[in-house]
Amino acid sequence: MLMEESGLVELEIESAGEKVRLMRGRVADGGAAASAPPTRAARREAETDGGARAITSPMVGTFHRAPAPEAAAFTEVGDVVERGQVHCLIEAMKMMNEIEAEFRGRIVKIAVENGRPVEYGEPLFLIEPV
Amino acid sequence: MLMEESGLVELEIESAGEKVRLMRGRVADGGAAASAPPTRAARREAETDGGARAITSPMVGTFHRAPAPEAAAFTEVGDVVERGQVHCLIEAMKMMNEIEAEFRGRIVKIAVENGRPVEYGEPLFLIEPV
Amino acid sequence: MFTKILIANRGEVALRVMRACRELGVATVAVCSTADRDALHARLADERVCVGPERPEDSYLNVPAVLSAALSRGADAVHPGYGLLAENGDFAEACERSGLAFIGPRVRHLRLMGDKPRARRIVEKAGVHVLPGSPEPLADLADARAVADAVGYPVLVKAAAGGGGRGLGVARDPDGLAAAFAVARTEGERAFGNNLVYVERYLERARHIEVQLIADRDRRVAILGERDCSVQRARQKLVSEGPAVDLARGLRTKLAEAATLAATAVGYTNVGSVEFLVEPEGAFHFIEMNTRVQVEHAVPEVLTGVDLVREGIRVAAGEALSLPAKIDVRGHAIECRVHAEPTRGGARVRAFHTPGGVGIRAESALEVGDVVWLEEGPLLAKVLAHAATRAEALARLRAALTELVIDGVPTNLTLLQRVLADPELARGPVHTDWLESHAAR
Amino acid sequence: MFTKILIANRGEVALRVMRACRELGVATVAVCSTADRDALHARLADERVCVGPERPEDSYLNVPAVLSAALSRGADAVHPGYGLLAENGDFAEACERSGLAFIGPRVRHLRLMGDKPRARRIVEKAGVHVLPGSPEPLADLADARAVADAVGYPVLVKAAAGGGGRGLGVARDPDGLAAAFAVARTEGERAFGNNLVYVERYLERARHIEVQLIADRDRRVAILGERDCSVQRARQKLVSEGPAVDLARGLRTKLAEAATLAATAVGYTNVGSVEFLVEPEGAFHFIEMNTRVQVEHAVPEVLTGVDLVREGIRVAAGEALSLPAKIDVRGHAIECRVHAEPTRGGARVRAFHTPGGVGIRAESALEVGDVVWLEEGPLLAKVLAHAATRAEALARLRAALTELVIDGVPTNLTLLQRVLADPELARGPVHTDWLESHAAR
Repeated sequence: MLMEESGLVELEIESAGEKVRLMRGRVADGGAAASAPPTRAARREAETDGGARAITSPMVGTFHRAPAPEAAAFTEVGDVVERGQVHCLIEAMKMMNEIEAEFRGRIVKIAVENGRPVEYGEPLFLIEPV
Repeated sequence: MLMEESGLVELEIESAGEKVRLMRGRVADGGAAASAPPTRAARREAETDGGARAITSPMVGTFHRAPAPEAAAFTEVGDVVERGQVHCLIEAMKMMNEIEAEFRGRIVKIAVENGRPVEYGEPLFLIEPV
Repeated sequence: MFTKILIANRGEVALRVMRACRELGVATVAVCSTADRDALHARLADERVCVGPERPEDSYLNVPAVLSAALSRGADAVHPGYGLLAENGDFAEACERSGLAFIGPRVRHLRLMGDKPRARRIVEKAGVHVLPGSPEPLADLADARAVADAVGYPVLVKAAAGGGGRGLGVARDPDGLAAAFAVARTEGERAFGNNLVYVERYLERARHIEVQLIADRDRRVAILGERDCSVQRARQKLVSEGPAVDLARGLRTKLAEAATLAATAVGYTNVGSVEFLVEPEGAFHFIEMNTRVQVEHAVPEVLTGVDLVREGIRVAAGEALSLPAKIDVRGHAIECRVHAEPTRGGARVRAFHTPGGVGIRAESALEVGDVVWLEEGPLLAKVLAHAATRAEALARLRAALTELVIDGVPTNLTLLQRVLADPELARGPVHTDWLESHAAR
Repeated sequence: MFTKILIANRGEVALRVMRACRELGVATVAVCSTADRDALHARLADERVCVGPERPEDSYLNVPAVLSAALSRGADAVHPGYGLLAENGDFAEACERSGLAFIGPRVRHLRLMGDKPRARRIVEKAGVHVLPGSPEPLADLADARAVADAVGYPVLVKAAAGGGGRGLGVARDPDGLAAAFAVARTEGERAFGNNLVYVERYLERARHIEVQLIADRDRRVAILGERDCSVQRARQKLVSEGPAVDLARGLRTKLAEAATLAATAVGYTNVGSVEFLVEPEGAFHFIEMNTRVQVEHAVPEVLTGVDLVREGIRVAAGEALSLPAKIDVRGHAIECRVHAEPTRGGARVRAFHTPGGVGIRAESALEVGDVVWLEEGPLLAKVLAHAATRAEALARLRAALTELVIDGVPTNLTLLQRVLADPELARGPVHTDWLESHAAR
């Protein structure tokens, strides 16, 4: 991904006419997403399950499966995601936070509907390690 | 005992200047003592214990170890009481209710002080069957 | 004042009496059955006496055991609370004979008002209108039919020793009389050990309004307002509110006067309330007098600021009433009874929370872990809301009920919430048949 | 009026706010930590949002998470309750910037009254007497010493961002100043992230009296009486009562006027209270203003019948206050805080029962099975008694505390009972050092 390669941690884009800042959840310390540290939280929750593991939301916000309203979803059920690959965005206070896969695996289930509010620790995806 | 032999169930006597009615706890049906049937209660409680068994009070009242203030106690620790032998009185509403041993045994402990109020089901004696 | 009071009851009313005793600095003795040794009322009292096995007949209703408990613990008075032995003349008499003050009216008041036909006669003689009905207790159906024909259908057949909505049969026409007669007779026999009945004209669309009073030893009667208890299910009060709204001009005063007449007629003393049926046009009729603190006593208490239980103890101790010079009723209060739904067996309380906050008074003795025996649909909690206006009190009570948590036990909470959210109730007064006819729709 | 309010708090105050919302017909969103998912406030709200892990910094104090919860659930207002984010100007500002109404005063009021030395200056300029002390925040000991010498010992060294009895050091003489300075500085740093302090003359044998007020958007200030909070342990209020008794003639009015001046000086809006120290001879001094609903808000509520939380929400929604034309204070109210005794670790609640009955208001969110973390000595319950007279209220509260059951958790209940039974307290007002000097004897 652009941000991954460029090493950028923040990026402003125009989406649906309204300006939003794009941030990488895992490095967003000091940022708005920082106070509920995504990586630590996400990992901990993920490890609580054997076999197919639940990827839980590291923050409170709105769940987006695609980078923009019209764009295609980052992932679909059946896709294999690589570790570090973005599979959704959580919008918190007008900021889009990229949520990355903690490990390589196949998406078994997408637990939340696009555009729905999610709470901290809420299961988003069920992923089968491969 | 007089009442036992005579088959009397009630007997008025003068004790310490004040008239009291003497009743046999086990047959006092319809009487004041009836509504908390002594025998049934006493037996049930007694059987709840193995080895030395507790004899519990079949009614609410005041515990008397002797037939009258000056008289000698019915029983002492170490005595062997016969089934049906009176080992104490419970005074309830100015009536003296004789409490009889449910089985033959040696008194191991007298759990209540003379003249103290007792509640229903309160352990009075600890008796070792012999 | 007394030095030690035995409270011959359990549950929330036992706690209620205990509070009044504590405020008066009087020691308390609780009675309990073998099943209740660790119940809240037993734990919180200064002394606890187990008076018998689990069956109420063997413990709480076991007169010799209760009296013996009082005597052996050196109590000088007995408070019966409500229910159980509260209106039992024989118990009150036994207390007096044992030298224990019975906290309530005199024995004769209990006997007299407990005999409903007789109470009707006396109150009528005092100049209070009673419903057309049988002047004497009736033993057979033929007599009942004669009276019913005379007063006109529909009629109520009531157990002569009944009260509190028990032992009642309704006959809408002659064909229904036999059934109604049987119901009253058998229920009366079962609940009160008396199979005599009486017949009374049955009023539809009438309101159930009762006047709260307290009289001291000198028979000075103080009126503490009235309450409307028309929201009933199976003749059981579900919701009570005071003051009664939308009364015809002058009717409130007339009811207070009638209640005073009824109490004065028998030289009544201590806490009591007089029940009336009030017709839409304002005509009202004496039904019966409750010779005890009522389940709903909190309504007059919050409206007037008078502690009825404490005053009742004072009166029984021969003290003067400590009432404000002028008793004024402030704001509006609505109370509801949260009951277990009557069904077989028992249920364990898994979670419990009573609402608090502005104008809320919740009373209960329930605890997590308690096993509730459901058969009789026992009272679990009372929740009352007091506010400046009726609308505010309703909103407040609705909010409070959403906060009441009783997990594990089937309750009437949903019904109460539906009733309190009903626009008809919000609009104004309803009649005693409202809830059931309403639910029927 | 708002359509949905997010309650950024937990425990009994979250329930308190929820009740007001329900009465107003406003939907509620509760926030909770991963440890509180099943807490009463989370279960009772219309919606629940887990905002982070157990540590408050990660959840309840996690501003972005709380705001994001409000926004993603479509709330249009946030109520902070008391404590946590209630007096946090940055949070209030973030709410406004996110288009959420902050239910409380304006951001500038929080900032201004949160800066204690600045508040002192403004209130003094408004004509209210403040204690002699440092006009500016102090950064080093030398400055503090200079001020202390000027105002004279004993002195209080206070954290400039402090309040609520936290960040305080007492110096009885110059030798004690360094220690007191260190205490205020470190506590201020730890609790409020600000190590500036200020020095104030320390008054012994003075009473802590605070005036309750509420002001609408048009800055109309309504006074709802005052309360005496002099019974303190480690500067924490333990018992609060209203009205304050034995005030010099005209003093009650003077205090109300001074509070109005302080509020008006900053154009204050919404609920707040102004704290004063009152000397035996009647001289009084402004200490600080609490820019939120207080823990003790129930005292003015039962005395005046005004629902402060509901009115605060109304004001924030731009509505007019619905206060009675004339606010009169009825009877006497005494409230005590039941805390867990501060110690290591946690304790599980084994049994829990809150008292009820006439004139009693108990508030708690505790449940059987809850694990209470004891370190901070958290508030477990508030119990208030309201009666016609102070003596009655005291007796009532004493009785109520004997009925409060909190098994399994070490509490200050015994201390409270001893305090409320103390003849000195019964005789009349005490001063802020009373409890500790008394206990010392």
